Amino acid sequence: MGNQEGGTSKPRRGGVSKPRPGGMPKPKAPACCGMGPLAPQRAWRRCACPCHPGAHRRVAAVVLALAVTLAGTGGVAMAAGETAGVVRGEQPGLLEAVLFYLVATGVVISVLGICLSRSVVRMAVWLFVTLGLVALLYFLLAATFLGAIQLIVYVGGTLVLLVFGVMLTSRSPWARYNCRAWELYGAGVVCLVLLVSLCLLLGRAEWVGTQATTPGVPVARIGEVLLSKYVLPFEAAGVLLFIVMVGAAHLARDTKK
Amino acid sequence: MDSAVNTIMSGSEPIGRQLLLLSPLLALVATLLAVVVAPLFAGRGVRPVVTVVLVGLVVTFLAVLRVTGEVAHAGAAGLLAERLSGMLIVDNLSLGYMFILLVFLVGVMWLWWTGSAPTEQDAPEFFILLLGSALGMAMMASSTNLLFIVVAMETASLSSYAIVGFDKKNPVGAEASLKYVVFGGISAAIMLYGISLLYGLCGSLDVAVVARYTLEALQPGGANVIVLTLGLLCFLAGIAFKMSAVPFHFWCPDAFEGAKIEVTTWLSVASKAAGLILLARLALTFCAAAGNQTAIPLLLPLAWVVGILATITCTYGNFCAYKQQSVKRLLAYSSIAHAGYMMMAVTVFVYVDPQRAPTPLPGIGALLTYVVIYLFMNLGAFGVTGLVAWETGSDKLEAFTGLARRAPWLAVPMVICLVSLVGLPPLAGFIGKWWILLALGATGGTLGWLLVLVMVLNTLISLFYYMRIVVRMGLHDTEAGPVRPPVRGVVLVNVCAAALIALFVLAYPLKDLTDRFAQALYLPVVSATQDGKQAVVSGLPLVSDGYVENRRPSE
Amino acid sequence: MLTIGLMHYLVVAAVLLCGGIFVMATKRNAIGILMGVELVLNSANVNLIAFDRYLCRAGIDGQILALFVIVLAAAEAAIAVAICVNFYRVLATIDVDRATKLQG
Amino acid sequence: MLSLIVFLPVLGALLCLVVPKPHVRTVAVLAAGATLVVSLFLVPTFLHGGSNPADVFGNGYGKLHHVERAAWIQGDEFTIEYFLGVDGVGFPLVILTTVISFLACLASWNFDTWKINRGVRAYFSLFLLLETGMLGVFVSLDFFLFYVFWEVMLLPMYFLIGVWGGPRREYAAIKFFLFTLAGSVLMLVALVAMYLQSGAAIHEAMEATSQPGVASAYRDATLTGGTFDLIEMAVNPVIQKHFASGLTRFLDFRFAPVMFIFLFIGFAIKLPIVPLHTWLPDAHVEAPTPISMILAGVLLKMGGYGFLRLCYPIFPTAAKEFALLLAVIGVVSILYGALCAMAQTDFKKLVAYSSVSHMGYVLLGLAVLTKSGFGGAMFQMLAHGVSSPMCFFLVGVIYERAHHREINRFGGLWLTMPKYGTMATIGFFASLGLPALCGFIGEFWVVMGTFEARSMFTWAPVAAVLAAAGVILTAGYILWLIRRVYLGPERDEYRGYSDASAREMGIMIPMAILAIVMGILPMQTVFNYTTGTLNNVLKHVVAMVS
Repeated sequence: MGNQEGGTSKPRRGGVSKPRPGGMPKPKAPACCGMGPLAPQRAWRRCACPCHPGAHRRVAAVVLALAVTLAGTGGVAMAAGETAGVVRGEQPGLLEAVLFYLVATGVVISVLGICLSRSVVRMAVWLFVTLGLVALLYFLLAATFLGAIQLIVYVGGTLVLLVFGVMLTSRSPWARYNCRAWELYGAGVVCLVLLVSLCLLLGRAEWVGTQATTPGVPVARIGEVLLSKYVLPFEAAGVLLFIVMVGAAHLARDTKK
Repeated sequence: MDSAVNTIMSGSEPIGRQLLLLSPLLALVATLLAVVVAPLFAGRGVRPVVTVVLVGLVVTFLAVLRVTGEVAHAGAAGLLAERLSGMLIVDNLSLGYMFILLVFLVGVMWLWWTGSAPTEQDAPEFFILLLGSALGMAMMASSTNLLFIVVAMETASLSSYAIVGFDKKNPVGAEASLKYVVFGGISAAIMLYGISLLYGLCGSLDVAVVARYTLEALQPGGANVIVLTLGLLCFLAGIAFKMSAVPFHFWCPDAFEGAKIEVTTWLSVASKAAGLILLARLALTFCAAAGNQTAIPLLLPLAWVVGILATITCTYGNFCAYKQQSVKRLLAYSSIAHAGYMMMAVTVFVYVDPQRAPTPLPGIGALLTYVVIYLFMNLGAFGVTGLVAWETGSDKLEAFTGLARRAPWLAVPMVICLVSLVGLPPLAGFIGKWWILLALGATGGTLGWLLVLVMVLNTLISLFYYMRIVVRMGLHDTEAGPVRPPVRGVVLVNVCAAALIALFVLAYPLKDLTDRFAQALYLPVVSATQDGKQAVVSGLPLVSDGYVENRRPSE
Repeated sequence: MLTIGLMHYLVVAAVLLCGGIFVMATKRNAIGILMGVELVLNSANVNLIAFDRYLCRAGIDGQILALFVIVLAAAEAAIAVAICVNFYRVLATIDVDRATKLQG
Repeated sequence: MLSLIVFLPVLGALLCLVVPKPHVRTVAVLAAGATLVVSLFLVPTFLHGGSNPADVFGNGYGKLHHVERAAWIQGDEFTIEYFLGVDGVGFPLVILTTVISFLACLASWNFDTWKINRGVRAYFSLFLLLETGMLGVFVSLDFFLFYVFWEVMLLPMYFLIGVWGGPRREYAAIKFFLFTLAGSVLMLVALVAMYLQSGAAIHEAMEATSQPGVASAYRDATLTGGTFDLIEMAVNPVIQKHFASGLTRFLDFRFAPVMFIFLFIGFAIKLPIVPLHTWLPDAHVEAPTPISMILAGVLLKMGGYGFLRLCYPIFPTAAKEFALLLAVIGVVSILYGALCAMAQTDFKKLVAYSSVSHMGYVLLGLAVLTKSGFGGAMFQMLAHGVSSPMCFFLVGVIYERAHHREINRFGGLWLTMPKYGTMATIGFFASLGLPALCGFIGEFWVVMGTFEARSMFTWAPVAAVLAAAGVILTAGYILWLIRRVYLGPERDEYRGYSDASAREMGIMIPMAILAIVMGILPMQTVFNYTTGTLNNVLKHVVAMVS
């Protein structure tokens, strides 16, 4: 791991920004994406960070995209006959709706952030936000246990592991890895088309019963099922974790003895 | 608390019997744990670890034998009751795969003992990972639940990722494992999204229910056809990754070239076979779900998907193998091609004859035969490659030049294995292809005959690159001195070559055996219960009469 | 619109899925790609839990599967990070484009 | 008996692997000789027929001798048999194979003096393995077994050419391998399809008659499923009807023509016919002399044997349909082969092309579906099986001395080497088709048979005339060859050459005797054994057609 500060990485397009003390980046312009000295025109093309001062139009575009997406969500939901909730005579949960839209907006923004960040650490931060918001979604879905697990294991464990990975393997955690512009745009177009068609498809499908009938599953029930019906996979997962521990320890251990 | 205990016991089988049925898997896990514990008492040397593993494998073998007897005794009708909490089924197919796995494990250990053991510092870790992937594959072969399939596949995959990069100082191995884990992660994620869609549409993770629902919903004009297809395709992608079928094969040549040769050998047979057995089980489940005649035409598109995948896979593998310079990599591509041939066996279930119920059993019998034969072919070919690589330090084609003179005891088995891989009589490789061809032809459909043609044409294409090695060994010569491989390695590859000849002559006993393992399999029949949920209500075993019926050429 | 239903969650999951695929396609960094994988896994999880909540015939299985997915994702991340670290130690980079010892 | 004949060489091959190197060739020759001796024990069976062949083969097509059958791979309705037997078609070819193999083995005696002389054990083992493959093809009557032996022969031949051949051996070997394998994969498809179709036929008949099986016409058995039995497929009317009228499963072609073409291509590559012959000059030229003898003497006959055993009896209707096509190919092979031979300056290549020309007569004789045509084709196969190994050996003898094969650089060899020259004259005249030598009978009968067929095929006389023209071309190039190589003034560069050694004479004289005896006594040597079976095949074909 001594290589971290040692090697001189090849200068890449956009340059390697200086490692900043303090670890966690603060999303503040203009240093946030290392684009400082660049002209706004070029920064517009290169900087994916919505908080860059040269990227007002970018921010506007993101907001627009979000609005379109949200409208699409609602529209598709309407088109799919998502009126069951109203029909069933309950109070339309206004709070639930507001919360959902807030969280969903957050998810969309943070996913965009992951997609458009170039620094791995920045991606990790956006992923942190995404995973947290997904945990909130679980809460909204009355899956409190899953939400907690998501926060503890995913956000607290897996993500930290990934960040460790970034730290351990990158000469500079701020190193960025570019791909060609056409790849970026091509992938973007493909994914947007995929998104739209997926939404349409899922909207068309006939889901059997779309009412939130169950009042959420108690944790005890999960434990019960886990130790009865799912006892075999539960144990298999235990063995799996054990094997993974051995394998990871072997791979990550220093070879020099 | 009582209810929890009751549900644990709810398999309608006493817990002791469930444990008995699980004993092969438990024995594998116990072996794994013993390998962890053994170094505490006997040090980290190679010898104690190997001893422990061998003892464990023998115990596992005995357990499999015992359970085979048990399953045979219980008969096909008993299989449903023995379904272990809805996750696993211990039937002939999974037991047959276990037998193959154990034999192959011993072969791979033998190879390891020849090549890597003298310099191995981390034998316990190696065997933990090897046994771990074996465990995962064994679980894959018997899962009947999407959740368990995911867990089993991840167990097999994660151990495989680690074991490919096991040799830490080797940069090629490190890179291979990186590519493997990246592609593996992607395919697993895609598969899980597909599973989530299937769960949403079918309301259950039970494969039988999914199959049943799929066949209902795939009726023309159904609203969910596209989403369902999407989910199925994503799910299939995950299995195709394990089989290294072509659009999902990227990892295969790299991982095979980068890994140690024992690991390559292991993955080339065991991991692919596990994927294929899983696919075969899915085909079986779908056929069971289509038990009523109306659903049969709906199976055809599924067969076509697998058939097209198989065609692309074997053709691509054969063409890519041609330009390889590394024999290891060449054999990796050849293993892709063979995965294609074996996938063809899985498409065997839809007949032209409307009188005949769909059954993949002839295909499964042919598949098992092929896997057994393929095991020896690959073990032999990779074994020779490994021995040459260990002695000369290179696995390039040049290292094989003049091998017929330099090491006839390696060259002759290599020729036998390669010719068997081409599929020429009088070697077992031909018998493997023969049963698949016959099963395909017996379906009498356009797909079947197309695949027959694809297979024979691919045999022709494959001749070129296999013969390149033969030409190097036999027809060229070099100044280099003789190669003196260790005796145990020579014994291994010659045993494999002898087995290939023996299995040709003994084609009938082999086929008889594999047919027995392809009979009386678990066939769930699903029907809707009152509260709208679907449940597996009864098992309809395919008895041997049905099998004979279905082997009959159609009109 | 104000009643949050299944479709809303499915759309969010689709966004996660497409974002994950975009990340996998464009990032040139192994850990970056793994982050894309995490996104897709989360998308599957949101789907599963939403189905559990909204579909009458679904039970608790979706949540259990989601639980397992979280565990498996953690295990996969552990192995992947270990492999990356090892790879870095050998080659001092984890740039997938630079991993060119093995060519197609 | 037949098993012994087939597997004696394998035993020899295994022995070759273990005995000390100097004794390997002795063991090999002994093994080949033993096989020859054992195969001669088949002769009495056929001699009993005497002047009346009907006694032996009068019981209809499929009257077999020395039958050995046992189930090999058996399923419920599925039996691949170990089924050996000989009739009038197989028997002469078995004898031919053992004789030529033995002589070729003797021709390998000077292995140590070859340019590439390493791996003596491997050479003789592969040689004997090759003999097993060839014998197996001629005696196996189960299609699966037939296919297996067909392929068994492939790999030894590949190595024999590829390791011990001439400068372009690698190319020639892989070309040979590839062509043959291309043909045999088609045969494999036919194998699967014919088995399944016969099964379908049986089941249809069972359902129609509600009997538990279909009685076999020629053996005491009841069929309940498909069969691989070649005779059964030919004589069982149920299967025959289904073959003739059925459709293929794939794309609904008519079954018989498709299968006929598949099998035809497989065998025609071996025969070889003109568009598919290009492997032959390469393989023959690059192969060492004994292997050329085997190639020309025996391997080419496997193609003709395949026609007589599979194509014609099993798919008679298709044979009638394709008669014109086959005849055209045959005539083209005759003429094209002869013209090519005429253009060659390489001695061995000339002989190789003459083989193409001669085998064209076999195809033509079969195509016209007359008694004389069939008899001539069969005789031509045997005659060529004697004369062409002799020619190749003659080339080999001179090549060993001169180390080149340029026809134009030779001259006056008869004067230098009188014994050799005499043998060469006999050999080449036999190949030419001089009356009283073996080549004449076959070609004459084929031309006769083609004329006879004019009542059935209007084009037959044209084909006959063209085939006769082929005889003239043959005479042209052979006489020209003899003039250039053996006649004329003695050349200085060859003056010191030793005449043929005792070993070489020992190899040539039997072939010369055979060539003469077959030319003078065609009935006693060949026709008495073959006519019955051939006529029955033909009767069967004609009956099915009309």
